[in-house]
Amino acid sequence: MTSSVYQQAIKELAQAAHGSGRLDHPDGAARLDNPLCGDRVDLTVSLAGEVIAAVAHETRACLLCRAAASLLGLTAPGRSPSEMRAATAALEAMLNSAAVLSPEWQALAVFAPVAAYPSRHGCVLLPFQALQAALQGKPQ
Amino acid sequence: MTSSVYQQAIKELAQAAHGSGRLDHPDGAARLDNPLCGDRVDLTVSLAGEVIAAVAHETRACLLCRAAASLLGLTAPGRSPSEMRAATAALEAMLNSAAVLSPEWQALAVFAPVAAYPSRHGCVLLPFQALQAALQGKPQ
Amino acid sequence: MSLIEQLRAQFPFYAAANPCHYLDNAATSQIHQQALAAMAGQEASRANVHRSPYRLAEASTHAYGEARARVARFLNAAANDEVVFTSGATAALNLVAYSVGETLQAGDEVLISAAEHHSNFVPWLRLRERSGIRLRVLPLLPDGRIATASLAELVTERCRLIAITHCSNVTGAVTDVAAVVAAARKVGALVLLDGAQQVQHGPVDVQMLGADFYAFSSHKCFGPTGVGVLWGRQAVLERLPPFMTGGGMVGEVSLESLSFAAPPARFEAGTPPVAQAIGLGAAVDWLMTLPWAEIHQAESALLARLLAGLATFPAVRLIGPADLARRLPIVSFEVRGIHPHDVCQVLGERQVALRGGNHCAQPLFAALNSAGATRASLALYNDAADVDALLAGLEDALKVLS
Amino acid sequence: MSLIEQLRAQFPFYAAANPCHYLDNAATSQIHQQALAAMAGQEASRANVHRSPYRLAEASTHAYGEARARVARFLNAAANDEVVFTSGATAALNLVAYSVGETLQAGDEVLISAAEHHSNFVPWLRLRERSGIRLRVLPLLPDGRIATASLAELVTERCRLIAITHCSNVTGAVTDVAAVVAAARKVGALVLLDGAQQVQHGPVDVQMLGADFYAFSSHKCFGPTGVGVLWGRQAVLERLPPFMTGGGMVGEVSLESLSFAAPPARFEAGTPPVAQAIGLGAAVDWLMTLPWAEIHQAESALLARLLAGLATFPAVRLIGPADLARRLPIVSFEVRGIHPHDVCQVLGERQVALRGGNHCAQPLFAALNSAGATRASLALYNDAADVDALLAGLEDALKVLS
Ligand SMILES: Cc1ncc(COP(=O)(O)O)c(C=O)c1O
Ligand SMILES: Cc1ncc(COP(=O)(O)O)c(C=O)c1O
Repeated sequence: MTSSVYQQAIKELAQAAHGSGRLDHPDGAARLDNPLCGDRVDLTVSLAGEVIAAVAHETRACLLCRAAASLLGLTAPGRSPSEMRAATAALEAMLNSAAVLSPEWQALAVFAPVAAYPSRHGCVLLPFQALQAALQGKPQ
Repeated sequence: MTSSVYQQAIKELAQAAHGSGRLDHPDGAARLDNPLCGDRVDLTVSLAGEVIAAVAHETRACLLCRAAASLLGLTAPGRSPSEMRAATAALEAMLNSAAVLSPEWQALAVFAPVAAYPSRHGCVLLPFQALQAALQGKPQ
Repeated sequence: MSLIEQLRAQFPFYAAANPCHYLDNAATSQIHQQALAAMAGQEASRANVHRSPYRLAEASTHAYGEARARVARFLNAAANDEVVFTSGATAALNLVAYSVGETLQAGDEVLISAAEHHSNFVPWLRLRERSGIRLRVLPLLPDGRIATASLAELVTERCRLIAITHCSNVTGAVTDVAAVVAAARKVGALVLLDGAQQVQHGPVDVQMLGADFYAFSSHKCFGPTGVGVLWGRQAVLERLPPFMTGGGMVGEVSLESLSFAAPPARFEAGTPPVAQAIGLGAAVDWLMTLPWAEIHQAESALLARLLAGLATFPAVRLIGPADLARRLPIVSFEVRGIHPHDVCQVLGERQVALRGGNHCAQPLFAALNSAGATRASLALYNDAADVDALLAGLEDALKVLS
Repeated sequence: MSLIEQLRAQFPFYAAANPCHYLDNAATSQIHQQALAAMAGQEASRANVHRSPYRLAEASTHAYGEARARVARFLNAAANDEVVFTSGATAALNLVAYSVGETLQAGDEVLISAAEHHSNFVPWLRLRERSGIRLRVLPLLPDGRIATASLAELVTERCRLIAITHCSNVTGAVTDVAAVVAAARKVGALVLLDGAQQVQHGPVDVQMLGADFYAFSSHKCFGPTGVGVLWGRQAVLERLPPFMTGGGMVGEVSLESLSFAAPPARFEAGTPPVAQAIGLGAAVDWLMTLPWAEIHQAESALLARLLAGLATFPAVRLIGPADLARRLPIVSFEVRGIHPHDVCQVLGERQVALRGGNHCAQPLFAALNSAGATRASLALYNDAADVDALLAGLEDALKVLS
């Protein structure tokens, strides 16, 4: 009854659904689909000066994607867009080439077991990519 | 310096080019191409009652095709369209399934070695098929 | 040896160390050893097809023609030349959409169903964009079967073609082809059957079916990837323009004049998938030797075992007809509150190979108001242990994921 | 072992009993053992590509992606996603004709040459029928080379695409691509190169060539049949509509809305030729390890031997450039008074594999006022004995056939 991927921390993240919802007056918004699996993230973001003030997402997706969206909802507020770009890159590198995470992004380590399943990489990355899309053209 | 296919009889037939030319007032005519190899037969035929009075062909083709056209030019006059249809069928059967020729059509036996080369069957058959096409719709 | 053991012994997949419980046969089947050997043997010493009088080229041409003859027998085609080799079912369906499409006028109608795979849906959407045809869609019954009762209403005088699946890749429902063909005949419409899912479960008889076109893929019926078939009635093929063009399918070519070879060459531009077609020929040849009554009985028994097992899970909802008649062993289901990919992931970790999502059938899921499903698809080499592993794994998945 | 012996040891063809003198490489090459093994290995235990989280499916998806990366390296593409797998060069060329064709208006111009293979000629004739484009044709010099001097005159402001062969399959002449690309750039036209004959003679560098599209077939560069490649510049691919449609290449699908995935998926509808692409990946991987300078020297020496030998026959007329520069070892010739098929037949009986006819290049033969030719095409595993067998056989043929 164990799974290498669905560890307690991931399940709790998904369940908590940090940041779920929709901002009323966002500075940026994006809808990203994963056409092959039907996952969808609707993301809104607001900025306060140089940093992300708030993130909200409506995620209709698998558990991995929901956990990733929740982690994003937990960690993005207070960070700058470029920090979040770095986080996305770190996540991608960990999945694709088992790169080691910097101490700052240890929270992403819960997704390390997903590296063995390339077909699921997109599930984890989708919310982070949605944030990038929503920030497109915004001050960095 | 031998060839299983190009025996003396075939070369002589091709050289003789029996029936080469074009009839001035044919009862039927057909042009048949073999698009894959560029062989072409232009055939004209005239009838006298129930039998073929004359056949003429312009053949721009390989030696096998020219030999076959020549044999046709030699044998068709005086036969009925249905006899020539039987000859065509006999030729096809000999090539495709090594069927034995009836005594009447022993002349076709010069082409028996071609059976081993399916890619050349069309060369031998083309003049006979051109005759069939030229006779299309004529009294049998 | 039992029948299943005999069958497994013929599949390289089962000779590998630790084969998984392979239940993803609707996506692709495992390859039969004869098909693999025929393909590899052809490739090892080869020449192109089309005429050249040296031994290897004659042998390639002969083997390729023989493959065509075998497929013709498998489908009970009236003539070998009714068999067109394509690169797969999708290419075969696109061939019809482009070629028949070219003969249609704005306002002409094509009828499809809401159960179609994207490969028999999107080409018609695109044709509608190109040519202004009207696209009509047969609706579904609540259990996913195509509502053939609507044929009377939807097949109008303007209907030129009905393009419909022989069997759904999601629900396993087998279409009432006789009803479709009868409706088409009334208005002189052509019928194209998408047989991608059907051929894995035995030879079909296109003449008995009464259709005009039949499309399928080799890799779903134990042959190699890279090849498929469009069967077409000779009289129909003869009056259609080509789709792709190039070497091997022309008559005369110049800037001023262009003519095409007769079918099937007209529809096989360029070097065909020679070795793959020969592999497919070996696969269907083998399929024709099997005791199908016995296999169908075994498949039905397994299907019943799977459906009964799934019925014990209150969280599981079946997508597709529950009765065993007119249905193939393709079983899609939702698990309440759990995403199909998470189900597949947990099962995959337990060596049960399933597939989850919308299975290239978004219109079907929209019609059935479902966001996606997990699918198990059985083939002739599956056994009770495969089904039981799925059921046990599903129990685990519910625990892991809840 | 000599280089040729080392190379031959890697081809199953040369392990067979009595391999012939295989000089029909422009039609299809023999397969490399790695390509055959990679294809067979993939097929033996397989799953479909596209996401499913079980081990076999992950492995298939990975291997298919790796094949794409290998082809990208072979072509020095800027990104793996610039590589689209097709069923062959003909399908790749049709893809461009349909997809780019959809973006053209009546009166737009496409420039081709009189040296094109039917696969890069007929699709443009058909596009002209569909869309009213104007088709312009670069003429040939008497030795069969494309008259690039005419580019200045024929590339007008309305020119949208130049589709031209990288190397002729009849004359062996290599096109002056730099001149073509320069002319295209002046008016903003795209350039499509038909590399079907080129890739057999070593890796190419699409970035250095400066083209926008590059098409080739696996079976002509030591890979399996059933697969080919269209390389396209990413920025160009991204703004093109799809050609074939179906599973695996869509975004949203419904009667009301339709969107497509990004390239390369957009252009790979349906199940791709998975195992064949993996075989091709192995073939090009091997090609990238070879000592090309040495191989080109050997090929040139053999070509010189063949041309010198043919020059001793008064009845023989060469179709194609006589100098060795800018030319690949593909040699077509006429024999006065003797039909090419008769030449090929006699040589075939002597185990020399040639091809005769118009080689799917009717416009070229019309331009050169020839009714057809016999062709010998050399690859890296050919040796002097092959050439000498041809020359001896030709002497026999002249005796037998005169
Ligand atoms: C120059 C050229 N282009 C295109 C093709 C078509 O390749 P395929 O038949 O593999 O599709 C060929 C093959 O003969 C060729 O020589
Ligand atoms: C019903 C149906 N039609 C068509 C296809 C397309 O087949 P292929 O992907 O082999 O072209 C499939 C395959 O998934 C299918 O299930």
